[in-house]
Amino acid sequence: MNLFEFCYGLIHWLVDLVNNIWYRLGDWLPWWFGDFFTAVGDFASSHGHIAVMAILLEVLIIIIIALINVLNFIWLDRKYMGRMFDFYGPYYVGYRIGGWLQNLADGMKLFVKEIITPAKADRIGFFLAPVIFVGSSFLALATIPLGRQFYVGTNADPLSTGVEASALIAFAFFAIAPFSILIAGWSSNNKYTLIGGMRSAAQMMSYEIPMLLTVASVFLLAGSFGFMDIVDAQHDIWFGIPLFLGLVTFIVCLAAEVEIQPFDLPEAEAELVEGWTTEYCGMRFGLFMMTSYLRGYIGGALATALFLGGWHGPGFLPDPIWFLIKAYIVFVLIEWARWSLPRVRVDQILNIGWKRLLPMAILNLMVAVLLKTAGWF
Amino acid sequence: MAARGKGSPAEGMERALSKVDDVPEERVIRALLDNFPTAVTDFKKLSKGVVRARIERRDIHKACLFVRDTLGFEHLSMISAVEYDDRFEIVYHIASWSQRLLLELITSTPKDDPSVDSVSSIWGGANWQERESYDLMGIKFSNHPKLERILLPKDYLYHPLRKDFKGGD
Amino acid sequence: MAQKKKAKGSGGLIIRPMMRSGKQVVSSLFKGMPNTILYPYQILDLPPTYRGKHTLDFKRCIGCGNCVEICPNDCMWLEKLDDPELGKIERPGVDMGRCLFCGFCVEVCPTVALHHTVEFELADYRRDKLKYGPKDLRDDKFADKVKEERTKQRLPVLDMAKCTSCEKCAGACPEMVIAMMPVENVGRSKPEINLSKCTGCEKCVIACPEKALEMKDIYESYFEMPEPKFALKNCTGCGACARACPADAIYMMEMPGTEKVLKDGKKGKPKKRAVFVLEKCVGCGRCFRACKFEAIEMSGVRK
Amino acid sequence: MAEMWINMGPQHPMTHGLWNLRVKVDGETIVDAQPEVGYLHRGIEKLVEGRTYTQVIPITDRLCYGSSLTWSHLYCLTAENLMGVEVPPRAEYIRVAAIEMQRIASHLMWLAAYAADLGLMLGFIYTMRDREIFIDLLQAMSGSRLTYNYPRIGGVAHDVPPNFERDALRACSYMEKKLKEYEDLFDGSKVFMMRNVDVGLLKKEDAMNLGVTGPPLRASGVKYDLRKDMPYSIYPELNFEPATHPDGDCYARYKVRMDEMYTSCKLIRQAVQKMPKGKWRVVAPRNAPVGTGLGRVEDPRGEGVMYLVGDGSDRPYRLKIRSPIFVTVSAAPKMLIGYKLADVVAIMGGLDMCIGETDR
Repeated sequence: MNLFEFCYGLIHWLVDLVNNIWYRLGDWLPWWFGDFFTAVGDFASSHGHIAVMAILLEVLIIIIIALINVLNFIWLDRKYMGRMFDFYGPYYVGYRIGGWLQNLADGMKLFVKEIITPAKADRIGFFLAPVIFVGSSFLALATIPLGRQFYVGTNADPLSTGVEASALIAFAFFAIAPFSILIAGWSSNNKYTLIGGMRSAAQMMSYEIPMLLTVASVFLLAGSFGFMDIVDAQHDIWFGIPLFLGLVTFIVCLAAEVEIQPFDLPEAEAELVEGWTTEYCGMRFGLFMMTSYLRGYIGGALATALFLGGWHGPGFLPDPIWFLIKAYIVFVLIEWARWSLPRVRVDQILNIGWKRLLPMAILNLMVAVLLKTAGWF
Repeated sequence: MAARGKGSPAEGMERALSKVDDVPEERVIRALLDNFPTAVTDFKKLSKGVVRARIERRDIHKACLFVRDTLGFEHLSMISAVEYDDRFEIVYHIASWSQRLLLELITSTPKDDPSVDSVSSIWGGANWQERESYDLMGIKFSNHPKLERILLPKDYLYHPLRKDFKGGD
Repeated sequence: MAQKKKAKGSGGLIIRPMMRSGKQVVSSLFKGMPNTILYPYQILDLPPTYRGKHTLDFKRCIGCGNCVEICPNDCMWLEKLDDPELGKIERPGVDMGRCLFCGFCVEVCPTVALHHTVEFELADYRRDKLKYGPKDLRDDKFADKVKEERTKQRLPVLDMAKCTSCEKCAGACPEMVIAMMPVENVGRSKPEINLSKCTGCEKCVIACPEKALEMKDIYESYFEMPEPKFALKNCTGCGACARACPADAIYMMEMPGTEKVLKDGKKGKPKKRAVFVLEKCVGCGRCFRACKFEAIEMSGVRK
Repeated sequence: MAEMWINMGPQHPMTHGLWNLRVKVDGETIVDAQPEVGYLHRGIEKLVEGRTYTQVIPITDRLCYGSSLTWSHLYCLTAENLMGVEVPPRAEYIRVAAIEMQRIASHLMWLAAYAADLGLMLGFIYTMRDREIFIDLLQAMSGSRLTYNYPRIGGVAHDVPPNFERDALRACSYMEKKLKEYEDLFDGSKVFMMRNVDVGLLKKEDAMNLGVTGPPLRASGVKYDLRKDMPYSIYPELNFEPATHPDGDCYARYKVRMDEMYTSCKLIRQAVQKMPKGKWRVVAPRNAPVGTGLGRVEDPRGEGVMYLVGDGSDRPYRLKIRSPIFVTVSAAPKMLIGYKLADVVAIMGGLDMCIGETDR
């Protein structure tokens, strides 16, 4: 019983419920009106329509789970990583649940703030940047399966693997964001944001290739591009153990991809005021901030799916819970490094990318090739 | 060390030359005296390690160069401009780290033409201090690389530290 | 990148800083409370020397205005009040909006009436609400609770009105500290006590038949206050300075032999002149301002 | 990319105060730099001429609010030099203890701003938390947290609070323990070293010629500390070693300030233990004689000098203030040219800017 089946059944039951009232209404009305009602009823209960609505519901569920996790990430970050700063973290808002409502309060505040576009800003670019940034991040969500039965699937048979090359598509969507940062930086007509945008482009060049090489080594071992097969291949041993070097490189590249502290160049407070988000305010800025944490969640999910054996765990917990626990652990690890390290310079990040991460990624690929030829996987 | 009287300093020095040679302050005074006999008028040893000397306006550049190169005063600490009733006084505090000495070089200029040679070519640190004296007190430092206002807006007309400037209370 | 300078242990890349922050999370989460004081709910404990809102002890204060003089921001002013038990008095008020909280007024007060409390929540919605008049500052019991740093001595103080210059006190003083100084063309002499040498043995107070001498608490002052100098020839005996002096250190004494003969042959009242008891003077400059005939000069006091 | 002028200031997270650094940038590397000051000019030297000698003390507190005690002490030294006032020994010891605490607090505030500039918010929070210890001590002594108004001409305003010695020694040992922890956080982190080593090089000759003084000078290898070379107050009786570092890059400046915090802890211990009993204040004369007074003090940021001219009345005739940062900023282009835009933050942060004293 995978997610699609569940949604299909739900929608089917709902349509039937509505239809029997709908048809009786159709009979009661004059003839030419009644035919219209029956046609609509037949269409609603047709397999195609219910399947489409089921997929929409699936995506909705996945997004809601992601958003709740993002709120949890923000709260976890400010509350317990805040203890690293020796202070309480959010305390008064939502007093009994440890200040969890603080994030909602911040969101509400950003909702009511006015959205201003700078006078000489390039309107289209200024408007499109958040759209691309947020859109591409949410798209990447759809391809990541949270459990054997819990993925965005299109048919009910248990053996289906959802989107075919889901890992490839996920990384493709994941890598669109730096372009939107460039557009945002360029279009807000401000020297600081321009430099912020340029830096994000420069930063992308340095970590994109090592990241994809490590992912390639995982594809090599798993023998397929889909998340399902990768996670199934990790049934007996997680890829993180043989490819430990790959795991480390992947996490470092992830920090660079998601612009977390050591590689926080595009949004460097000290030099560039607020980096590329300087000119955005109101809910646009809220979207940017929320999406940067969402990308942290997606990064954590990718790392668990590729290296930490997805939803494989001792079993007394359902699959998605295991998946989320591992994602949280990866996120906490990145946040821990985030708060205890200063920012790196632009040329240094290029050096790290080319001189440190790339050799490690290639070494990791060789290890993968060795393991593959030795036939262990 | 008894402070020098107002009598002519030249003959006073010859009498007590040998005994006093090791005291660093005296060595500075004697060296200054030898090189600028006419220019150096009133000089005395204020306290341990601080020497005051008055010098003519036109000898300032030569004196500073001499003091920095031969006497080893590496650090120009401060340039201050003081407005008295009949004259402006520009006081250079020059320090020597190696000999632990501070030389207070004072030049005075007539009230109507407060201009002195700039020493920013000798010490780089003097550049901004001279601009500040020009800005606040109106002392013109000739052949200064960029003599313009530093603290006040560029188009400000007055020199606020002058006594006749009654801006605030 | 020339990383030649390998500081001790920076080779561990990012291990040591993360260990440090990790230890902090553990200690703040499980062991001790985190470092923050939840301000509105937990009270900050401030040391007694904290310079917060002022308080004024109406009984000690003599309304001399020294604090108004020394305030760098001119935020104090003297207000005339009508107090039930103290009668017509002048007491200072403070404009907290301009106040610098520098503490000079507390240090210069001759009778240690003004103090700083520990209260710092002075915010308000309107600027004139920040002007605290003397009544808002009044707190007569605060001054006794505070351990005053300035040394207090009980010293004899002369009341010229009662003194008949009988010189008994000069004789009774063991340290010969009291000198009888003749007062110009008043024909009498006045005892001047050198307070720095006086040991406060009270022998002169007992010896004085008219109780003109009286023991009072005198606080040591840190500021050298200006001294009034009296020019007799300008003085017209109007008594404005005697009325203005808060420490009543000025007495109007008749000068015998200066009576004018009136038309109907009777003798008019003799002219008066001011006599200064400089031990009581707190250097507030009010006599200098009150005198219209330049009979008193004080250096450095604004007219 | 074509060269373009970037205004890093006057309101900029890096500047810690109101000054403007115009930087000509070619891509990310800096080609030319032009610091502009004067945004916070309050005309203190003119203000002083309208007040009595005692009323000037709170103004000199507001010169450099980061280390206000050293400035009001410098003013009191200059006034005592002019008036020839003899300060009782207990007051001298209290002053030195207070100055060294102020030095540690000022260096900690510098470290906080420096760490926050480089992106390490953790450093900001730890240093500010440890600075509270010394701010509480100074608050117990003087009565306020930032502008203390504690020194007077002829001594100090109040005596030290009861069991001050115990608190001071406890604070020093706590500080030394914390300084070891900072070594993990800063020296131990490779990223911090990458941002600091070989950045903003200032050679020894340039530093001496351009009038740079204090930690940036000692970081370039010049062994010159005013407390040791031209000692004032009771520094001859305390033994300590000025901290120097051979090469003049940002790491050297950081290292010099950290070592100075160790020496300050040592100095506080000696001063507090050797503090004699007795008077802590002398009545200061109201009028100053005609003449000039000079005071030189080792401020946490450099060498502070004051030149006071008295004209016999009770108000100063002229007070000239030499601010160390005013001269060090003029040497900033020498350190900036050739480095990246992100280094401006590290280099300018290393100079511990305090705009209050620069603009007077």
